[in-house]
Amino acid sequence: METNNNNSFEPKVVAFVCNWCTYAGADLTGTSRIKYAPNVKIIRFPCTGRIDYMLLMKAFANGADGIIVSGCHPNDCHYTSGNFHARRRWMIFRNLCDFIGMDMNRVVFSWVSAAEGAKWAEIVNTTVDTIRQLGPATSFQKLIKNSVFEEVGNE
Amino acid sequence: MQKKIGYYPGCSLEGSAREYNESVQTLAKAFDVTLEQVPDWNCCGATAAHNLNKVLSFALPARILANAEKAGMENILVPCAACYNRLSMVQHELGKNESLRNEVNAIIEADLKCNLKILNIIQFIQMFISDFVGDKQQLLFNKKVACYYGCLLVRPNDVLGFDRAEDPQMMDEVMKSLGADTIDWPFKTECCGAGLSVSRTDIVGNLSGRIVKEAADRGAEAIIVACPMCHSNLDMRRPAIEKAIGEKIDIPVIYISQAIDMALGKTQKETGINRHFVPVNIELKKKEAEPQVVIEKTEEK
Amino acid sequence: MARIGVFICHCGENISATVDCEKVAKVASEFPGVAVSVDYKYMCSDPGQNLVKEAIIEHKLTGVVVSACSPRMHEPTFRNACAEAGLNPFLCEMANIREHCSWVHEKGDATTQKAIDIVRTLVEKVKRNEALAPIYVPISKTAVVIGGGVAGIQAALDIADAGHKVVMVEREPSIGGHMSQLSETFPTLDCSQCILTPRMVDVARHPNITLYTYAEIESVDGSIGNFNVKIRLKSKSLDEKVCTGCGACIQKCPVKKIPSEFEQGLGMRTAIYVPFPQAVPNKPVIDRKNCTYYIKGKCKVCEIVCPTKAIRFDQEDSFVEVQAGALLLATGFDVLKTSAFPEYGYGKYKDVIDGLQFERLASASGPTKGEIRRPSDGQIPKKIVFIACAGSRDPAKGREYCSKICCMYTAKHAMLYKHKVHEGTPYIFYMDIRATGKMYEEFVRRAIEEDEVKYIRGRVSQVYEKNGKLIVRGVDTLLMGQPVEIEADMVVLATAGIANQGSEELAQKLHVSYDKHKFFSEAHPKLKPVETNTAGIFLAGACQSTKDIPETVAAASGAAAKVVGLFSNDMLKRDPLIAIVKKSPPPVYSSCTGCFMCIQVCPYQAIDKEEIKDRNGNIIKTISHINPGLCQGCGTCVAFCKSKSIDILGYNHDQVYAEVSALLNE
Amino acid sequence: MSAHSENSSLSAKLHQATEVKSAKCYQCGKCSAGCPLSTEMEYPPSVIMRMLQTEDLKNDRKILKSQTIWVCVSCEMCLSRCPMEIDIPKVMDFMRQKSIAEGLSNPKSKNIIRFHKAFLDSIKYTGRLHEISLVADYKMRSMHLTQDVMMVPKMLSRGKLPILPEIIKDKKKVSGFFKKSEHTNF
Ligand SMILES: Cc1cc2nc3c(=O)[nH]c(=O)nc-3n(C[C@H](O)[C@H](O)[C@H](O)COP(=O)(O)OP(=O)(O)OC[C@H]3O[C@@H](n4cnc5c(N)ncnc54)[C@H](O)[C@@H]3O)c2cc1C
Ligand SMILES: Cc1cc2nc3c(=O)[nH]c(=O)nc-3n(C[C@H](O)[C@H](O)[C@H](O)COP(=O)(O)OP(=O)(O)OC[C@H]3O[C@@H](n4cnc5c(N)ncnc54)[C@H](O)[C@@H]3O)c2cc1C
Ligand code: SF4
Ligand code: SF4
Ligand code: SF4
Ligand code: SF4
Ligand code: SF4
Ligand code: SF4
Ligand code: SF4
Ligand code: SF4
Repeated sequence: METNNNNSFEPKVVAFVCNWCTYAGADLTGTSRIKYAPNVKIIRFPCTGRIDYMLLMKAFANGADGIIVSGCHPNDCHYTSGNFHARRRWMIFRNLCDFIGMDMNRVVFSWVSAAEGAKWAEIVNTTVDTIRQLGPATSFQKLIKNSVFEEVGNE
Repeated sequence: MQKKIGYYPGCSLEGSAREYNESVQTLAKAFDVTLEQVPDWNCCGATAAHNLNKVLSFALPARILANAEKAGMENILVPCAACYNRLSMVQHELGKNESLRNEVNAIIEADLKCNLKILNIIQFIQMFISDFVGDKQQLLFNKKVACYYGCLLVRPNDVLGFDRAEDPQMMDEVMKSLGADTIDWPFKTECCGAGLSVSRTDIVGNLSGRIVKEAADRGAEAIIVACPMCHSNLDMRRPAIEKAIGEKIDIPVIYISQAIDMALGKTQKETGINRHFVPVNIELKKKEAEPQVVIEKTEEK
Repeated sequence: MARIGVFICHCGENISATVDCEKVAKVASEFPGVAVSVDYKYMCSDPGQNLVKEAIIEHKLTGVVVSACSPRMHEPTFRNACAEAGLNPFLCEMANIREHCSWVHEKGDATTQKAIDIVRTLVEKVKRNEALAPIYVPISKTAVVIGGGVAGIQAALDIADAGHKVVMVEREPSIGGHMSQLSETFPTLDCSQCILTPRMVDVARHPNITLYTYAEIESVDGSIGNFNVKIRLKSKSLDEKVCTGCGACIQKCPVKKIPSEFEQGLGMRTAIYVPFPQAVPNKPVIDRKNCTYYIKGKCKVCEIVCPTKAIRFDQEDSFVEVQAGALLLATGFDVLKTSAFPEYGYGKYKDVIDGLQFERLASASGPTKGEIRRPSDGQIPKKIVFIACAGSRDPAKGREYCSKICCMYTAKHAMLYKHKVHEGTPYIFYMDIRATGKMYEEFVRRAIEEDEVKYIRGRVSQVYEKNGKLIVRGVDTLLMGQPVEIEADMVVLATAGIANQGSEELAQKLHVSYDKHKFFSEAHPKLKPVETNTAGIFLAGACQSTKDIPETVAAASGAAAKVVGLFSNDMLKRDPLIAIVKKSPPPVYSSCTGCFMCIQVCPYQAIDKEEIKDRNGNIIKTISHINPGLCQGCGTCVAFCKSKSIDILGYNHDQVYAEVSALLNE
Repeated sequence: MSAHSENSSLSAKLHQATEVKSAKCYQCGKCSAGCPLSTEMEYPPSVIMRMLQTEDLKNDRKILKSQTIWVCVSCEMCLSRCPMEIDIPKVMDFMRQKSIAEGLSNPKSKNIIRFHKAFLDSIKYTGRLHEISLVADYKMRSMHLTQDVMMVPKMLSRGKLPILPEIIKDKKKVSGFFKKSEHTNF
């Protein structure tokens, strides 16, 4: 669907969010009728601690241009420390990705609580803008397909 | 055993606190410790540099440390509490702050390692003297004394590492081991007025006055100090003190090193007590076998 | 073969205004595995629900996707509907096309396309859903209450009155805690013992309560519903069943000069003792560290004088084990000792005391029979200086927090002093006055206005002794830092409330978390204030942070209500969305490599080790094992497991990978 | 960096130079209560901290013009007892240097400043302090010609005032520090 023409390029962004804070926050954006770009689609997890970062790779391999990972604020985790572990693992994973030369600006890590409907809209919009500027992640997708992802497979 | 230690006397020990230097030298000699002066040492800058010029307040002490390091010294004895404080603080700050250390190194043209063990007089006594006093002691320091530590020797406590912040005991213990009775008093670490001695003698009179009076009120027969500034404020500034408190108090002020020298039976010339403004009229008893001491005590009653 | 039903809701106009619902339904009908796809105006209405139920039966559906509002809104509704039609409720998912789509985007193709993508994603997910059954855990309806202060007493009585068994474990020889030491209590100034003692007696008498004093928790294992608690009963050196509590032994014991813990060192006790006359149980224990017999092997006076021959010198510690459904922590707090204050004399001045010591001086049953007399010489002090925030709000001393109770008890102390010594002058040095409870501010104002307590805003720098007086050097910060020097007869430090001794070890035994000051942590500061992060373990009172009595009792009743709520079921029903360790047939058994990373990251200590043994009992392999009663389903372990040996029901690998692919493959 | 600090408050400059943050002060007054010199100060240390907190230029000027900063003897009593471990002696050091740099030093404290200057000059020329020249120099600067005169013969007679200064070998180097300090700052 996508073209390489940046003007008509519509980024595809996948959001991995936790059930208790950001999912509920995004619900609030809806109930408050705050508008944002339709490019982002949400996948629900019990907690950011559940998020296996290979999933991010999987998303890129399947054509995502950007990813948002969002959960509860540091001390508000529904499971006390899941988000803390997610964050720590993310740091390590990020360094690894940096090392193999991936552009980590395509991944946005944030905290959105159940009360922050407006913040969710803002994060979506700025992320979509950023990714639009970065352009399609085609080379990125290739890199992943070739290097990291072979053995995990497409189902 | 060959005992040797670096020595930084500092300016006052060459001048107004000459007797402190003499008594430390006497003490070292008595216990076979060689004091080796830091080569070509300069003034540490004291409060003046601290107050007026931050660069100097680091550069002057740093040059002393550099000279000592260059001479291969590991420990240095710094009897003056003010110098001890400046040298310790500068070494501490430079030790933990690399960029500052580089800047200072550039000014003094040296390469500081900041690993000297800087000893104050009490640490020196604990390390080289205390264990050996026993046989050498001839006289019993059978007096009630007030150990006065002042501020520069003990603060900041986390850097200088004194035993107890508000109520240090190290000097008291040395004095007790000589047979003295040390008073428990609250002004051990109050300030005497330090560097304001010349410019605001009035203030020094007030501050030192409180200290001298408190010691006298609690029955001290001498004040024991470890700092030339404390000594000059409490000893030479007696007129200002008397003016401030409105009474005459004649208890002498003795350096801790002099006190040990006295207990060793050294002469006035060796201890330097003849140089004090307030005369040191203290008669010490001969040290005798334990039971006799007990009898003496009962006689006193 | 999957047979999925898709139900697209218009929500009146809420969805259909921006999303072309008919198109979504049509496109969805062509997704592989979709047996039926329809749209309807209001899915959650009765006709809407019937539509779903009928389709399940008619099309023999294996899964349902309701594309409507947020699952946080109607997931239970539709899962129930499915269950009613005979489909396992966990085979129903919701696709959120309202909050996450129609309400946040403009009308247009992109919005409709997004709705289609969302539906596709959930269809792929639901194909991989499994039929699940809720987990049921049986509950032992006994609560162990640890600590017998007012918190423990209140909670124990509440639970016992609700008809459940309670075992109370108190480490001192008597229950009562700090409240039993208090004189009168703010803000009403009623006598502490008078209100507490009857409740202590109730505990001892209650048929549902078993009281173990002089006892401690040895170990705890198991989980919510079924804890196994081992209790150490320290030897009291006497047979409690035989002892009548006559006190003859106490009167005759020759060791009489042991500083009494109850009197905060202001009074003395004997080696065989009860802490205070109203103690419950009112039977003595021998303090072996101080008893001449245990030290020197001679004495036994108590044994000789005991009319019932109750003394047992050779008694040893014993143990009891209790099966408990819930644990309740009520171990209280302590106060910092005056020796922590170098500037106030390192605790060496006898007349510089702490707040609890003042309570004992003011207490009618205390060492001075309620007369305020200073400890050094028994004189009645003419001037007392109270110092608030002593060691609290003092990061330099390691405690930045406000202890919360001392403003109030200091006002109380000054007031009690003034009531007893009319000519005396109380001064209070303070930083701020925190009096936020009901009638608290009024209480403080009364101290200032009616009892003429002199409040001085400033911290005291130094206290020292001179000629039998305590010289207090402070300032008045409301007068530009003007120095204030008071020659006082007595100084009372409102020392910081601190975590009780031993709380850290206890927390570790129970796997509950605690803060850096060693107070136990609540599960959520606002919404779960009496729960810990470990299911089935609750908190009450000052062991969580210093609290006054009203707050302590409120927390205790709250915690008791939680326990009673838990005990109101025979079985504990839990959502089955939890982690499991994948098993495989021998000889592999499981891909788990036994690295036990998962054990370290689980926030609930839900994972332990499981040994796989052959028929002869030899261990073949040690793998991890998840306790379904403890697992809360966060999934952290899943993400951490390198060998992908753990999965989590409802969010398993298959499901989430399928979702990611489906979301992007338009 | 310094450009930005031109307009900022004294408190901000203090924070930048020393990492001491005035906002941390509780205003509990424990420093003033223990300061041996607070009665000699027009603003005791806790009041100085309060004035800094206001970030009001009028108060900033008052601080730099105060006697307080010169009377403080760096005894560190305040720091050792402050519940927030606020390094007031460092604050005072900073203020003194700022006060001189901005030409605001308190007229009543000029003797204290003169004494410090005379002290440093003495080191500048010889590398060590020579007390008799220091006192002489100070007297010339302060015109307190008769004060302490009574002490001199007594000190001389007790050998406490050597007439000739000791001069260190490498005095050039030490006086070089003074030069360098004029255009170095840290
Ligand atoms: C000086 C002072 C005055 C006060 N005045 C008032 C007042 O006037 N009004 C007011 O409302 N509040 C007042 N309070 C507060 C009041 O004391 C507390 O709110 C109350 O005592 C808290 O009760 P608790 O049961 O949580 O803790 P505690 O009273 O501390 O009881 C805890 C119990 O647990 C036991 N325990 C501890 N560890 C263990 C263990 N490991 N195993 C088994 N048992 C254990 C202890 O022995 C103790 O019996 C005052 C506090 C102080 C310090
Ligand atoms: C400005 C402000 C800021 C705050 N910020 C915080 C904060 O940051 N953190 C914090 O912990 N707390 C905060 N609070 C306090 C918090 O709002 C309260 O603690 C909390 O709302 C109390 O809950 P409640 O249920 O007791 O009372 P309420 O929230 O008042 O609820 C009472 C309910 O009862 C209903 N009701 C009243 N009368 C009747 C009747 N006769 N019949 C039927 N229904 C009736 C009312 O309509 C209402 O729904 C804040 C309060 C204020 C005013
Ligand atoms: S199911 Fe949800 S979206 Fe549909 S009508 Fe009901 S509330 Fe609206
Ligand atoms: S004398 Fe015997 S019966 Fe009486 S209290 Fe003592 S142990 Fe119990
Ligand atoms: S045996 Fe111990 S407890 Fe009994 S009377 Fe003697 S000292 Fe007291
Ligand atoms: S309750 Fe009052 S006295 Fe206690 S710490 Fe808090 S402010 Fe200070
Ligand atoms: S992390 Fe995985 S492999 Fe390691 S012990 Fe846990 S389940 Fe087994
Ligand atoms: S899902 Fe969470 S709670 Fe359950 S075992 Fe794994 S880490 Fe522990
Ligand atoms: S003691 Fe510290 S916190 Fe208190 S007023 Fe002084 S500087 Fe501020
Ligand atoms: S350092 Fe200065 S401000 Fe602090 S107590 Fe000493 S004289 Fe006072």
